[in-house]
Amino acid sequence: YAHAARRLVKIDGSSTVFPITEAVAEEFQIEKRGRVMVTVGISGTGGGFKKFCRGEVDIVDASRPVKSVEAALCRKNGIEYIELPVAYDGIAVMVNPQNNWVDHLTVKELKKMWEPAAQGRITKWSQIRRGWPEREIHLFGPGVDSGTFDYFTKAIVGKSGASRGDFTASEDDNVLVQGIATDPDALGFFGLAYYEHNRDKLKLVPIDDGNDSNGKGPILPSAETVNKGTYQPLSRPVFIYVSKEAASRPEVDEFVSFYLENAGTLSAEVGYIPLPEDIYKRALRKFKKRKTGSVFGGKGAKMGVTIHDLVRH
Amino acid sequence: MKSFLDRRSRQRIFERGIHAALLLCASLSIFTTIGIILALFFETFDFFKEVSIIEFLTDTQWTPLFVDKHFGILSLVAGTFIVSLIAMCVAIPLGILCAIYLSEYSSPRFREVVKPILEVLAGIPTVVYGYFALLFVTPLLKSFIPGLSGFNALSPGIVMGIMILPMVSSMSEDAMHAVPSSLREGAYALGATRFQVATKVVVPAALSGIMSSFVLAVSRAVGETMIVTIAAGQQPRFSLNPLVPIETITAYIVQVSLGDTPAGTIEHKTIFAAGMTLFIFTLALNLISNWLKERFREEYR
Amino acid sequence: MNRLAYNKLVDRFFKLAALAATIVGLVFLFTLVWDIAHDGAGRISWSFLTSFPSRRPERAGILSALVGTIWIMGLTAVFAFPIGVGAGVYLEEYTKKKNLITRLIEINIANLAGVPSIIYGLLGLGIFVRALSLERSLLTGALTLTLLILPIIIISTREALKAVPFSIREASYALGATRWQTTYRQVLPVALPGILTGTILALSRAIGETAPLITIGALTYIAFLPESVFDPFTVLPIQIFNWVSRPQKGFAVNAAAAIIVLLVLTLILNSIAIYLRHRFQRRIRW
Amino acid sequence: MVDNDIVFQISNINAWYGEKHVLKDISMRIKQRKVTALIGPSGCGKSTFLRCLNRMNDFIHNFRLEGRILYKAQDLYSPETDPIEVRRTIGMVFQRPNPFPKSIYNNIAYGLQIFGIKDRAKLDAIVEDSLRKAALWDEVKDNLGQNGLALSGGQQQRLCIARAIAVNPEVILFDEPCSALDPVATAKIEDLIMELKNEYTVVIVTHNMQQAARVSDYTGFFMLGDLVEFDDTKKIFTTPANKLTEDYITGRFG
Amino acid sequence: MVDNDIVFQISNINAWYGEKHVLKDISMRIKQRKVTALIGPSGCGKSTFLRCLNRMNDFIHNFRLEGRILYKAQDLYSPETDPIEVRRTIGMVFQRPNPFPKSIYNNIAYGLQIFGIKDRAKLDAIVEDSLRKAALWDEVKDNLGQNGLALSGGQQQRLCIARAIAVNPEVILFDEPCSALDPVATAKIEDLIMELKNEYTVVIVTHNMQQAARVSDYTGFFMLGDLVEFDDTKKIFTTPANKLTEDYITGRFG
Ligand SMILES: Nc1ncnc2c1ncn2[C@@H]1O[C@H](COP(=O)(O)OP(=O)(O)OP(=O)(O)O)[C@@H](O)[C@H]1O
Ligand SMILES: Nc1ncnc2c1ncn2[C@@H]1O[C@H](COP(=O)(O)OP(=O)(O)OP(=O)(O)O)[C@@H](O)[C@H]1O
Ligand SMILES: [Mg+2]
Ligand SMILES: [Mg+2]
Repeated sequence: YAHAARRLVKIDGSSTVFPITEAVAEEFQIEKRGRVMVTVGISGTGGGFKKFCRGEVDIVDASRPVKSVEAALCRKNGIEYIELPVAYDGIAVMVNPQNNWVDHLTVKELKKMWEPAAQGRITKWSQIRRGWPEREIHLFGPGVDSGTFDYFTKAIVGKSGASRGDFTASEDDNVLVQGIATDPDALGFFGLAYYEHNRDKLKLVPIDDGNDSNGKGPILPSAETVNKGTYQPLSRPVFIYVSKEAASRPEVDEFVSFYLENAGTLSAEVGYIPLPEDIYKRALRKFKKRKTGSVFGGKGAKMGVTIHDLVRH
Repeated sequence: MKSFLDRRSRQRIFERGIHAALLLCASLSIFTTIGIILALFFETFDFFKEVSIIEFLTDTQWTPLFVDKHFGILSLVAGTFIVSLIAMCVAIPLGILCAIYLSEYSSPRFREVVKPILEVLAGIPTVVYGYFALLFVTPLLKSFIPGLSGFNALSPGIVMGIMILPMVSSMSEDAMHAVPSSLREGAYALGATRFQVATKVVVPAALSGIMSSFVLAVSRAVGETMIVTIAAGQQPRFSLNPLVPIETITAYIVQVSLGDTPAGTIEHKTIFAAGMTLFIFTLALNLISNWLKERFREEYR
Repeated sequence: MNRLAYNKLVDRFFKLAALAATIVGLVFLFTLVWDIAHDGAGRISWSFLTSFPSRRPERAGILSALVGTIWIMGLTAVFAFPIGVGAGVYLEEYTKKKNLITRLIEINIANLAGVPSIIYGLLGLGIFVRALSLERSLLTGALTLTLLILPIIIISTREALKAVPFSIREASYALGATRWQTTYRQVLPVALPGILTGTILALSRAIGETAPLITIGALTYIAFLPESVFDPFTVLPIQIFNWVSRPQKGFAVNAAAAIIVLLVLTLILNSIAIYLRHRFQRRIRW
Repeated sequence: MVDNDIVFQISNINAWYGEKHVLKDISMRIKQRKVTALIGPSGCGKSTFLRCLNRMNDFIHNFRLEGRILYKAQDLYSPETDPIEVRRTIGMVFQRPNPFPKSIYNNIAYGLQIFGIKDRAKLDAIVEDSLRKAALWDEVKDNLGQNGLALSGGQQQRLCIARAIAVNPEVILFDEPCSALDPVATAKIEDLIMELKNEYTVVIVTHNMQQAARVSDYTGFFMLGDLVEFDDTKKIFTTPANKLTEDYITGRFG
Repeated sequence: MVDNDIVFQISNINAWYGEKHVLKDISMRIKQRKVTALIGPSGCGKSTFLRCLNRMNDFIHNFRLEGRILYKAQDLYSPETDPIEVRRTIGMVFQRPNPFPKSIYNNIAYGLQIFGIKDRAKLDAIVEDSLRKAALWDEVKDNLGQNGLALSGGQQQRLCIARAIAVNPEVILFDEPCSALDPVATAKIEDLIMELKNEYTVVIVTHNMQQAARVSDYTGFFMLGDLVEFDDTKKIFTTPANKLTEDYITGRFG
């Protein structure tokens, strides 16, 4: 290729992970003083893996673990990958600030309003919990093709993609913020970072998963509750997948090491929840050993995988 | 005595070369079409191995990304239809009026200034229109249409109509401008008002150009992506109610293009089937318009 | 009321309606521009134009997107102009006799002009990115946009050529000129302003296109400048799209500022077109 | 002092296109039920003058007129005067035949329809009558649905005359009506003009002097925006008072 | 059997536009260094015939020709004949003056440049010479850089003649060269044509019979695609052999 002379690290994938990778890339290029260039694309986790498994990019940003079709494609093309967690993404459930009846929600209640059977039947707040007003409920969620949606349905309803269809979906979370901020009957969910920057327009809802072993009662998402594992089940790790072959190039190796060394501070800066410090260290070791494969066995979003499982090697 | 025998063989070869090069340029358009069909065909073909074409064309739900999958393109078609319809309801009357004003009423100075300003409307990135629809027009509409959802077909439809207005007005104005002034004079000399000249003489004579502008505008509306992606919500719905969220074919393609769906799965192939539908849609539109144009022209030579 | 007064009333009313329609368009434009300028004008500065994107809104700039846009426009113009003009010339000057092939090409071009831009994105992805493995380079982007605007250029070239009186061609042929000499030396120079106007308007449409570039996958963080046509790129609409979907408010302001820059670019292109059209209309007095 | 025979009383008019002074202080009286011809070299302002008479110049944005034109004691350019009404009363036929791209029938019916006449029988009657007066009826009566543009040039011009007659004007202005026609067609139009003067006042611009000599009662000779001479046609063509007129006329025939 | 005086030997040509038969079995001989005029009512095929003589009809896609036209013993329509060369040798001047939208100088130099003449001095000489022959030099010599379209109609037409002369043709075809001009300009062009015959063979189409009578040596009268009569101009205008010719000519003057 014509740009072989320029040392280039190519990354593509999820828009959720994009801000973290972008921050890392920015700092990395400053440190390298322009000797290495990094490109970060957004074509979704699925699109990212598609390119990754064709060998078109070195690293893929993934808001969910690799799926079996993708794993198969990679195998077919002889691409081996190293799975590295980089941060937590808390999923926040939000209502309009004028909403004065919702103090918290249980996972059961969330399921009641989101499951496929709710479509066309659960249309009023009063159907969720007795005593809530007789008003229509308007639901907002991320695009049904997003990792956030995938994870939410799996965590709440039990099966990824299992959801009612009559809610307002958008790829663009700012659009959702706008929707919820202007509609007193709205309820929606999306990445915590969007709440952080729109605190005045939104009201955050604490979630009770009904399991007292990881924190009693309703829990608000925060760095602490997510990291301690008490904000359950709506927090999920996000990943990068590095091609083993690309990792042999010094610039990729350096970049990934830099990533894992700085992901803690940078992910917090852009509104995500950093992993515990030792996890990053172990991830780095895993990378240095070039341990390939996925601990999820190609099943996609999976509950109950502890953070320590992720970096086993 | 001069001879006409061929003394220019070098020039001849040059001429042939030019001819071939030009032919190549022209036939590139054919290759483009073939390319489009090929780019869409294989995955569409795979798609229809798994989903029956009957379901595709008759089911009224479109939920390929949910657990309970339905592949009824009609919901997306309905969304595309309603938004385009609203856009055309805005763009055609306004565009024609605007064109008539510029071509028949206004001073040349006014036209020279206003026409290009309107054309700038067409050059604004559609992303900008999308946010304008969402953040400005929808709240505005909400204040007098209480039942309006935050995302709906109406607001992006209107904004899209405004966006394609210059296309209609500019091309129609060009067509009207090209109508020989002798025709206008003929009518004025009979005591016709400008209105009568415009509607009974100029518009009919320019009809074929005006129709072309409509067709291009409709195609643009049908194919417009970012405005609807941002402001129409993403709820495929088999309904022609403009007040509720809908999804168009294009918005769906962007959604999956940017989404998490793995390539090679049936969910991913839907975008090619949807793209093919869109392509056939616009093709049909153009063929119909071609036919209309042949039929309704008042040729003035 | 007599008929004459009635006619005049209708005329007056219609004039008002038509003027109102024109004004609606203008008001809308001004609202939009005012809205954006209100948000973004304060952000525009030299450093905004000369900085790379950043996670910190106040530090971020549009350098790579601006340069990318200029590259893409330049390349697209370089590809689309000769091909478009060539095709237009072929159809208008070389095929007076309509045969099946030229009919087919004509219908096909009219049709392509109406094909949604996102379909071109899928085409570019299939052909340039995959089949020709040009990756997500400037070349891919420019070629995709070239295919997108070719029909517009061809159509406006043909219109411009049609407007050249046949008598000019006759005069040239009668002197013993060949077809190409006639076309190149007499017809094209006269039609050139019209052709350029069409090309520029097509380019100013391409400049705002987002969907096809998203589809070919150009949505990218890039903090360096391309050095060759094989380098990756980003463009303003994509940078704008990226920024508006970020949570921080600062990015919304950045987006507005970037929109202003994009509008200025469009405006410059349009002004050139207007200038050309103006000169063109003034000069022709056959 | 109003002479009943005088249709147009033109007093000291000056006209400009932008900065260009194209009619210079022209005064003239045009008589009722006569044919008045205007001759002169190309660009001398004949058409401009003619178009002043029915306010067709209103549509040229940089056109400016000074002076007064009375039509039967009514000031054509006073603010109370309705230009639509003026153009209806004073019809016009142009240099190149300009039928609408409609059927022959609709070409003629158009002028009536815009004034609200919808009664089919009435329309039919007027269409036939106008076509007869324009000496076209026999040639087209079986083909009234045919497109006006499908006629030959001479037929088109007669169609345009029929169209002008149909709205029942009082004056008909002709701006070089034959210059796009062949001699046979020209002869027919000339015959027609000579017949029209029984009912209408006719003003005709031509640069064919023979034509002026053949059809008109009065002739005006324009040159460079000046009305050089205006008099009986016979006098102009036999004993012109002005040297310029004589030169022009003899130059043509010599 | 080849007469050295004969430039065109036209034998039994028939021509069609699509299905329309517009030239019917026409034979004619055109003499060198003479002016041959073609007259006839509009649409009779004069222009079509003229354009057959230098293959300008090649550009009309539904045009078809049968029969033979020899130019100095060489078949104009044989496959070996190069139409470009034909049109260079047989120049043409059209009804409406059609100068290129370029300077006067370039209007004339164009025909030379396309044949590779680049030498500035040579170009200058030919430009001046052609303009002189076209009687335009004195009027434009100080303004050769001016746009050709800025000239008056008559000047434009002389420019077109100069342009045709510049490439040194043997024949010049005129298709109603004066019909868009005023009498003064017409007279100039007519003078010019009469001078040109000293060096060139001239064929002129006109529907102005006076013009034919004034300028030509031979006249052909066309009607509905037939060549009704072809003879000495004097004879045609005094004692036409054919009744049709007589009617046409007298009808015009009567
Ligand atoms: N719309 C216009 N704008 C500017 N100048 C004009 C316009 N129309 C005519 N002129 C100029 O005004 C002068 C008079 O024009 P007019 O058409 O009245 O002449 P004419 O006598 O009718 O000539 P012709 O016999 O060629 O028709 C000419 O010099 C002409 O160039
Ligand atoms: N391109 C064409 N296609 C079809 N028919 C044509 C074409 N050109 C001319 N004709 C027809 O051929 C016939 C002869 O036309 P031509 O132009 O030779 O006549 P003309 O004698 O030159 O007439 P005029 O005096 O009006 O110029 C006419 O009936 C005309 O309508
Ligand atoms: Mg005139
Ligand atoms: Mg002719």
